[in-house]
Amino acid sequence: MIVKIAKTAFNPWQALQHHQDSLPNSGQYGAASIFVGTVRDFNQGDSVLEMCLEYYPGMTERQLEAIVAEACQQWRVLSCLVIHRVGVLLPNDTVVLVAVWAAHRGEAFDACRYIMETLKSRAPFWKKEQLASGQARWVAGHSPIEERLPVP
Amino acid sequence: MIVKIAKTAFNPWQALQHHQDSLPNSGQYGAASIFVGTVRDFNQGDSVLEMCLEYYPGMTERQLEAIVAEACQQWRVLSCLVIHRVGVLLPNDTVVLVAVWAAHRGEAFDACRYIMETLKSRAPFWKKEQLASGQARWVAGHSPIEERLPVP
Amino acid sequence: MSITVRYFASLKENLGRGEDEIDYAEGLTVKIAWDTLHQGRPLPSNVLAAVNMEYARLDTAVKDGDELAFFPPVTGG
Amino acid sequence: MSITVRYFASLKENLGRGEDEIDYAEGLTVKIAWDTLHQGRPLPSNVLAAVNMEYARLDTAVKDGDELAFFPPVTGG
Repeated sequence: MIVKIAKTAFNPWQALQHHQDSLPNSGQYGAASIFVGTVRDFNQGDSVLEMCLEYYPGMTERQLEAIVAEACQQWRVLSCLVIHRVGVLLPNDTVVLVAVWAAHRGEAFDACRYIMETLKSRAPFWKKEQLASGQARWVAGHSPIEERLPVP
Repeated sequence: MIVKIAKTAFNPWQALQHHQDSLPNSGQYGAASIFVGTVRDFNQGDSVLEMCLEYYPGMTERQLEAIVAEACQQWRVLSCLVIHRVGVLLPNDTVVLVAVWAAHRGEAFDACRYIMETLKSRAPFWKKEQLASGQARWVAGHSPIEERLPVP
Repeated sequence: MSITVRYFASLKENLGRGEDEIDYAEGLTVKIAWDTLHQGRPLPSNVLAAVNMEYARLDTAVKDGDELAFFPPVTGG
Repeated sequence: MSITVRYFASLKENLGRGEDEIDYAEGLTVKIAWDTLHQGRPLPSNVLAAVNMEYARLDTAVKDGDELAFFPPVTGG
């Protein structure tokens, strides 16, 4: 189970190749489910020139590791690879790679989607877009209800 | 939208790299959902030495293309790549690659899973396993109810 | 013209051949084609049929020059 | 020892700094820490808090030497 923060651009397909080559249980995984998120050159109708991704060193890794551990408790996962970019990204750069290897496809699909959805709501990353208009804006997020601070 | 039958071994990560490099709409796809199916060295408690995959040339391609077209009608898909092996496969060989690029992650996940699940029940492929015991056996399939021939 | 009937996978092995030909006759269906070719051998209940590479039913009409196929449940992916 | 309080993203920009320090006092909670540091400025309702890098609630206790953090809803992935 590998979780990495990438400070510079990475090639998701090479990372997948490299990780699968290193798996000790060759012949045991029948299924891999993978998600790759990429910077788009538009958002909410605006042209995006670049994106800056801030994170909380220490907490981000800890949350990602906890999310992967939860997936491994719920499904029979043989291996996981999660890589998330931070810093300045350009359109077409890979933001996130989530890959899950399992014996069976249902488990691979479910675990990959769980990790990705949970990461979106819980891993401390923040995106700021630099627009073609010259304006910069923080992408608006939505706190999941259960994690919003309760009003006293 | 590319659908291919591969008669010899292929590297799924190189195929993904190559396909994404060729996409004209760079910067528009925010999400890619990918499934890779691999030959396991065991099935139903038996050790598997190799697998022979038979298909119905013509019908198989037609069914795969129809399944991809259905996914594109249901979700906003920017690009699809489906490659399925036939012939003699060894453990760890890639059997199938399904990849879907979309603007948003939910659509990519849903379309990829739809194509994969529908392919399993509708695309004419048949697996025969060569076991370590010397025995060969056809993998047992289940006809989906709606496609089973109605008893007269 | 005649109808080409193709068999695949375990069905092909069980029948000992991959193809048959039958002559077209008015009112031909998938079921009539099977029964004509395999007299006394009922069509296995889980076998699938296709006419011109599209899934078909027992009562699907088969026309002169069509390609008919019978095969077991699929196991790809 | 004192408590380090960290801010991230738009909250850091709005406050004009990335960190504060406060002295530990008996009974300290996430809410009391915010109110002590930002007198008269209510905690924005969508802001999240973490104590020692785990998500926390308004009434979560903060102990001497802990790291406290406040930040807006996350937008990774």
